[in-house]
Amino acid sequence: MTPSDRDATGLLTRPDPFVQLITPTGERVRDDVHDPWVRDIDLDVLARLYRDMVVVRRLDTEATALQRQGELGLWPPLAGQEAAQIGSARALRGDDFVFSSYREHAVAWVRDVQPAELLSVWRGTAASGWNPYEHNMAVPQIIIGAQALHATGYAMGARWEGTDTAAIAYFGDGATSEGDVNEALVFAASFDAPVVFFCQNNQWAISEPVGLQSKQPLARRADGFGMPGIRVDGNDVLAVLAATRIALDRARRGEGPTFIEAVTYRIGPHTTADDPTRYRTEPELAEWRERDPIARVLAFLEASGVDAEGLQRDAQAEADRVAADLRAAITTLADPEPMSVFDHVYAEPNSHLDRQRDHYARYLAMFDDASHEASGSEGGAR
Amino acid sequence: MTPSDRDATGLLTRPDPFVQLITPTGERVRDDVHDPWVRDIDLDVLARLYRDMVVVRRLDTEATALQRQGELGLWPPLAGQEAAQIGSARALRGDDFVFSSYREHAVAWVRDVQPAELLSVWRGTAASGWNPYEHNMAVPQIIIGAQALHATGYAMGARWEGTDTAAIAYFGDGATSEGDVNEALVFAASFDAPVVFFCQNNQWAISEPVGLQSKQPLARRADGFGMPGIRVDGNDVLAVLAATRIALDRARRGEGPTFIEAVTYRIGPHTTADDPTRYRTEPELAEWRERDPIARVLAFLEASGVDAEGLQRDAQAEADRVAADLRAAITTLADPEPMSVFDHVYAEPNSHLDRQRDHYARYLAMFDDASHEASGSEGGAR
Amino acid sequence: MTQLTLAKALNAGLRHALADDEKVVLMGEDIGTLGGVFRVTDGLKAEFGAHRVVDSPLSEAGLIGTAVGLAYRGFRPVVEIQFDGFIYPGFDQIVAQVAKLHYRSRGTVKMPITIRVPFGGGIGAAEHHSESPEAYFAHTAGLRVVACSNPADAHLMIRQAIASDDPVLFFEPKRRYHVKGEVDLDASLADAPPMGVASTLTRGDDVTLVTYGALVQTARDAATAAAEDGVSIEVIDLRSLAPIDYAPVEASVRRTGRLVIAHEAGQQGGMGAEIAASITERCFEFLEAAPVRVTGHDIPYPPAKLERHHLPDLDRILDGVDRVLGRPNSLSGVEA
Amino acid sequence: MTQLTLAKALNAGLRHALADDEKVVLMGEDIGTLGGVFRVTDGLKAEFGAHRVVDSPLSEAGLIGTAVGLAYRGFRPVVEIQFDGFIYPGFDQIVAQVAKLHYRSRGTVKMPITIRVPFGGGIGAAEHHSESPEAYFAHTAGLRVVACSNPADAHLMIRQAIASDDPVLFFEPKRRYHVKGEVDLDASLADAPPMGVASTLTRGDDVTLVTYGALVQTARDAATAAAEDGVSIEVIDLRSLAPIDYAPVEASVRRTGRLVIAHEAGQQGGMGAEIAASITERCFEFLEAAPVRVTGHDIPYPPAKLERHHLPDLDRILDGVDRVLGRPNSLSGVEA
Ligand SMILES: Cc1ncc(C[n+]2csc(CCOP(=O)(O)OP(=O)(O)O)c2C)c(N)n1
Ligand SMILES: Cc1ncc(C[n+]2csc(CCOP(=O)(O)OP(=O)(O)O)c2C)c(N)n1
Ligand SMILES: [Mg+2]
Ligand SMILES: [Mg+2]
Repeated sequence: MTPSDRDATGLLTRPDPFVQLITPTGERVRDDVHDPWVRDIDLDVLARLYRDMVVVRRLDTEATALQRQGELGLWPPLAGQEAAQIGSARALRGDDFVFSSYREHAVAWVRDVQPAELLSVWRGTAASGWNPYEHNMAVPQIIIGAQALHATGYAMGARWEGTDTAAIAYFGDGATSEGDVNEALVFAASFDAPVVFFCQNNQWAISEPVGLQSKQPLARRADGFGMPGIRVDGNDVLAVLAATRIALDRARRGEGPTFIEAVTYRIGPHTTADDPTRYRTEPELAEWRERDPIARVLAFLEASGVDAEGLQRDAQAEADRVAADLRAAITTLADPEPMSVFDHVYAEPNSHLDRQRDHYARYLAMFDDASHEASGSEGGAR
Repeated sequence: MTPSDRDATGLLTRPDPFVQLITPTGERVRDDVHDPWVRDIDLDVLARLYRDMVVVRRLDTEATALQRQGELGLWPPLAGQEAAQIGSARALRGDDFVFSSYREHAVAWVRDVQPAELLSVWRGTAASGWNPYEHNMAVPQIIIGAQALHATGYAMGARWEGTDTAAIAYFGDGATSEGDVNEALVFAASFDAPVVFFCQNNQWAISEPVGLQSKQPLARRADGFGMPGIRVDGNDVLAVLAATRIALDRARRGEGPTFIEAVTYRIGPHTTADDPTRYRTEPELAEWRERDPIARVLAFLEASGVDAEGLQRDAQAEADRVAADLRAAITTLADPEPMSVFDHVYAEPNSHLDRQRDHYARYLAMFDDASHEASGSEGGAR
Repeated sequence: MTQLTLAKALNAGLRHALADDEKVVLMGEDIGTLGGVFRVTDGLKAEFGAHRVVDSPLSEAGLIGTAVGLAYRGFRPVVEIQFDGFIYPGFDQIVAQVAKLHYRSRGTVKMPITIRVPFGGGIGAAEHHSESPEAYFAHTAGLRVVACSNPADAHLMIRQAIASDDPVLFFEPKRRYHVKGEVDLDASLADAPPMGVASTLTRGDDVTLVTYGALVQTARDAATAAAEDGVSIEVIDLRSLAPIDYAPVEASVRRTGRLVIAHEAGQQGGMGAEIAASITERCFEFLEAAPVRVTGHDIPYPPAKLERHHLPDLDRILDGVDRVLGRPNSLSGVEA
Repeated sequence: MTQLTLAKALNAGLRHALADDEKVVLMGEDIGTLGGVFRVTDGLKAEFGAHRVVDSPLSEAGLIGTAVGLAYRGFRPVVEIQFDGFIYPGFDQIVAQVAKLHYRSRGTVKMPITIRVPFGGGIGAAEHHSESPEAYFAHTAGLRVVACSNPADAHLMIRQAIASDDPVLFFEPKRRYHVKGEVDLDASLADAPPMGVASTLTRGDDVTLVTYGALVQTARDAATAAAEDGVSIEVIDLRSLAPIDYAPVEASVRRTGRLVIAHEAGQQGGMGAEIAASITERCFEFLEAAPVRVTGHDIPYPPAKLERHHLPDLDRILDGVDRVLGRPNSLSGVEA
């Protein structure tokens, strides 16, 4: 890689070669290595992947709208990363376990998490939206990179138990700079852990371009840690599916971890609190919009003879239904009980906390319900 | 690298190719890439490098003896790593800055640290042996890997100041698993910091073989972080000198960091508290003894017509003198003043600590000097 | 004098420090081009350049560790930790390196590093964005720990922290970033009260109320409310948490005989424990009642909709005041 | 009953846990082949295999973070931190993950992780090998913190810690590893006192002396010495630091009216602060004097030749006893 592959901010302008099976304009690229891994993906299945992506994009838009309307405290949009998330999540088996960051809404969707459960955390009504064991998906992680180690440990355990279950860790380009992610690569390689490191390189870590984190394509990080690295077009759902299947297959066969860099783009702000116009340009955005993950699948399906209009209409209808259900569910979500603030700190009785809980209950009991409801946050419980 | 390159413990049995200019039996290997970097190293200079190594080995033996005799609390021997340390340290300029771990006694020797200063810390009389700015060498680091970040930050500063000063970080094979070392590679690459990461792969991290930390030769770690990695015979002082000069030259020219893996071996225990027979075999040791860094230089010098016997005699005499001086200096080192326990916690007055110091002075004043001297550690100050 | 928000007062203080000493460098995630997620460093990269206001890779250990190296080289790094809950990956570098290196080098290597930490809750944020980790650092020998509570202090104290040859953990009350106050941008540090000095905000005879950071405003409000009730509260803003300036607290407690300490952090081993223990040691015979701690619960920071049931507020502080005065309160009749 | 050293008692406890529950795995640096630098895990890898007693790569965050993942999978990891001073690189994973995940998952994910930490000084060690970081963890909601002081307790408490569904920081007094005592290897956990319970070691009427870990023996010695002097000391071994079992301390202080707390960690924000503040809250009207803290100084751990001027010892504890009794002492005549 020569310096001229990068623009002034260090952003990769001419990406390294990567796996791509459907081009941005919807042409199918033949690839002898990866095609066999998606032979079962016929037009029907691809149409379902398309629908997944349309739905999660709609879910994302609805969540952003809910935040703007004051129904959520914050929302980190996934727009642009639908293919990376749907493609990888659809490669998983039900018994595989997912460790995600805060942006993997589409992965949660694939894992059958209810959208309202997903949003409850961002509304601030619950510490977590679901029971990880019901979806085989951990509670999302905000501490950048920490979950990479959790996935590795989980995978070590699955292997020691003699199962062929795998774990997958989702994290961003920025996360590759944290010690935890690098240590996870060390442990995973050392113990041949059946784990897939799925890095969504969406080009930005809040305002920082990926070039600030690394001057190499991130997939190259893998080799030095003793595992294969795959660089895949993260906006190509079929290519992502193939790459993730390859990695999972390695994992199940006891060959250890794989690192996947899915090259994609965050189309929206980092979160609803962010203003991306402060750090990136309209042309850059326009360029990436042309690589839209959804449009290309529709184009390919259409070129393959599928009734694109009908598909689009159906998908949109499903998406709108999901969005409407979500809005209804989230806006009626009850606030948590005050005393639940003490629940689940410990799994076993704890003399100190039990006493503190008792004291706070006595404190609350001093106020009658009417005045209690009236107060604001600064005003307190009264 | 195939799995068969490793033995059951994961230890590398057939090392990757690496830079070697003098073979274990003392033959000079021609190498068009590296020879130009050591053209100035004539027989005289090489003889001086030989003397360096003999002296530091003697110093090391003396320190071990002093520890066995109760004069030091602990000692981490460098035996076997003389070439890696002397070769790299002799490549440095006086204004370059060294950040080492706890085993770089030979580097300290090259930086003109007095052996007794070096040992004072292991005797427990001082928190550090020297003023870093007098030797351009930081206080040694026990927290594994932490100094890699310090070297990187120092180098960033040197670059921002427009100088061509470089920094060098010494650490072990085990340290490559710590987040700090990996983060140092990230920062160094990102800021083109003029820093050399000098990893002495001595095959062991206490009882853990390097294969537990990495299944790849460590030098390969570099590429994924965007810097060159050099694998060098760490028992070949000439090759180490050449590799380090190359790295320093890159640093000075603003081309950023380099990672060097010096493949060597810890011949002694991890520290004087360690019993290596619990985890490694005699044949392994014997194999590495044959790659001795000192013997090969002498063999080469002898083959080149140098009076080897005389050289050996002179070197040994110097070494014995250094050892005797060291013993005299260290065994007469006074214990620190009790109240000095409070010195240098802060650079500026601190009301809390000043009060605590005052209280402790009053406490000590309760005891008369005679009884004070008599007490042991459990008995207290009385 | 200018009216500035606390965030802008910090910005002005940082600008001052950058202009005064070319060895001052700012480092952090998103502090350059973006100006920080709270805009505290807004405009400074444009003004001083990318080598003075440095966007760093995403790693807190990396940030603090390279700051140590820069300090070795003679720089005075000012590191921003984006949110309180993200300081822990840098904990080792802070506790084992930044705090100890002056001692470990026998005073030859200075660590004039300032670590800025927006801290505390009350903004309805997501997990890990509302923590109060100050007690960890106050328990760490070799560090100084301060917390500002208003624009004027913020402006002076950040400059003092940067000028200090000791490492300083500088806590900023994030929910007060937008509170405005008078700031004298031309104030000289020589005339300013040292950052280690506590500040008595209201005079009172009945109860001494000690706090810091965001709760200082709440404490003032509590004092106002209590005054209407005939209770006279002396509010002290500690400003420095390590070391603590006990003189004004002692003097006050000798008069009032009653001490209430408030903070957002949990109670077990929080700053309140240290203050209660120290004041009991120093003023035992003046105390009319045991010092009362009004703190966050000993729980992980709860979801946003529950935070008002975690954070001490005006009512909980007043309940603590009632407790220390032996007036009817939430624990009346409960055996201690 | 068998005579065992504290280290061997731990070893036997770990063996018990490994044999009882196949989900128990031991992880750490050098714990397998070498048996740990203190030999606490000696022989266990040979007995249970490399998947139950795991030599890990050199990374504390890696160790704790993978333990979290193993706990997610239903394992009960027991992580050894080689020395106290090396726990900080794992601090984030402990404080932000291990401590919070049960809460963050609304009770669905258990974190039955035991983190073993040889702690404290007095062995003439190098830097970072003699620290007492327990207060950091006692201030962290979601963790339990215990410290054993003798072989019998060590044996039972490590088994109880591993059996606990909550994460436990398990502190081992490294300078007492070689002290011998009676251990009942067949003791059932059902009959044993819970690890959260404090233990009163000597009865006394004049002063209550509270401590934990290595200083328990020193406190006993102090009580013996004081008895010769006519002072009767009640020594309490806290055993659990979070939560603290205050009942016996309270009961004792109600009788003695005087409390001394001793620990090796620094004073500012140490366990002594919490204990002094809590006992003052609970027993204010029974206190005859302010609780006295006898602690290490607030300094980085000093070089070996100075550690006896840092660590509380018998004489310093007795000076604290004199102080709380108002007898002539080092601070006599000094204004508080
Ligand atoms: C340890 C830690 N440090 C800082 C942050 C603040 N932060 C939240 S998201 C983010 C950027 C993450 O970038 P990336 O890993 O690329 O993921 P993306 O948001 O692009 O999906 C930062 C710095 C954090 N959450 N955790
Ligand atoms: C953070 C940290 N964890 C653990 C230790 C304990 N320890 C001291 S040396 C060592 C092994 C280091 O191995 P390596 O990096 O290969 O260096 P070497 O001793 O071989 O020179 C360990 C685990 C430490 N000093 N610091
Ligand atoms: Mg990103
Ligand atoms: Mg090694």
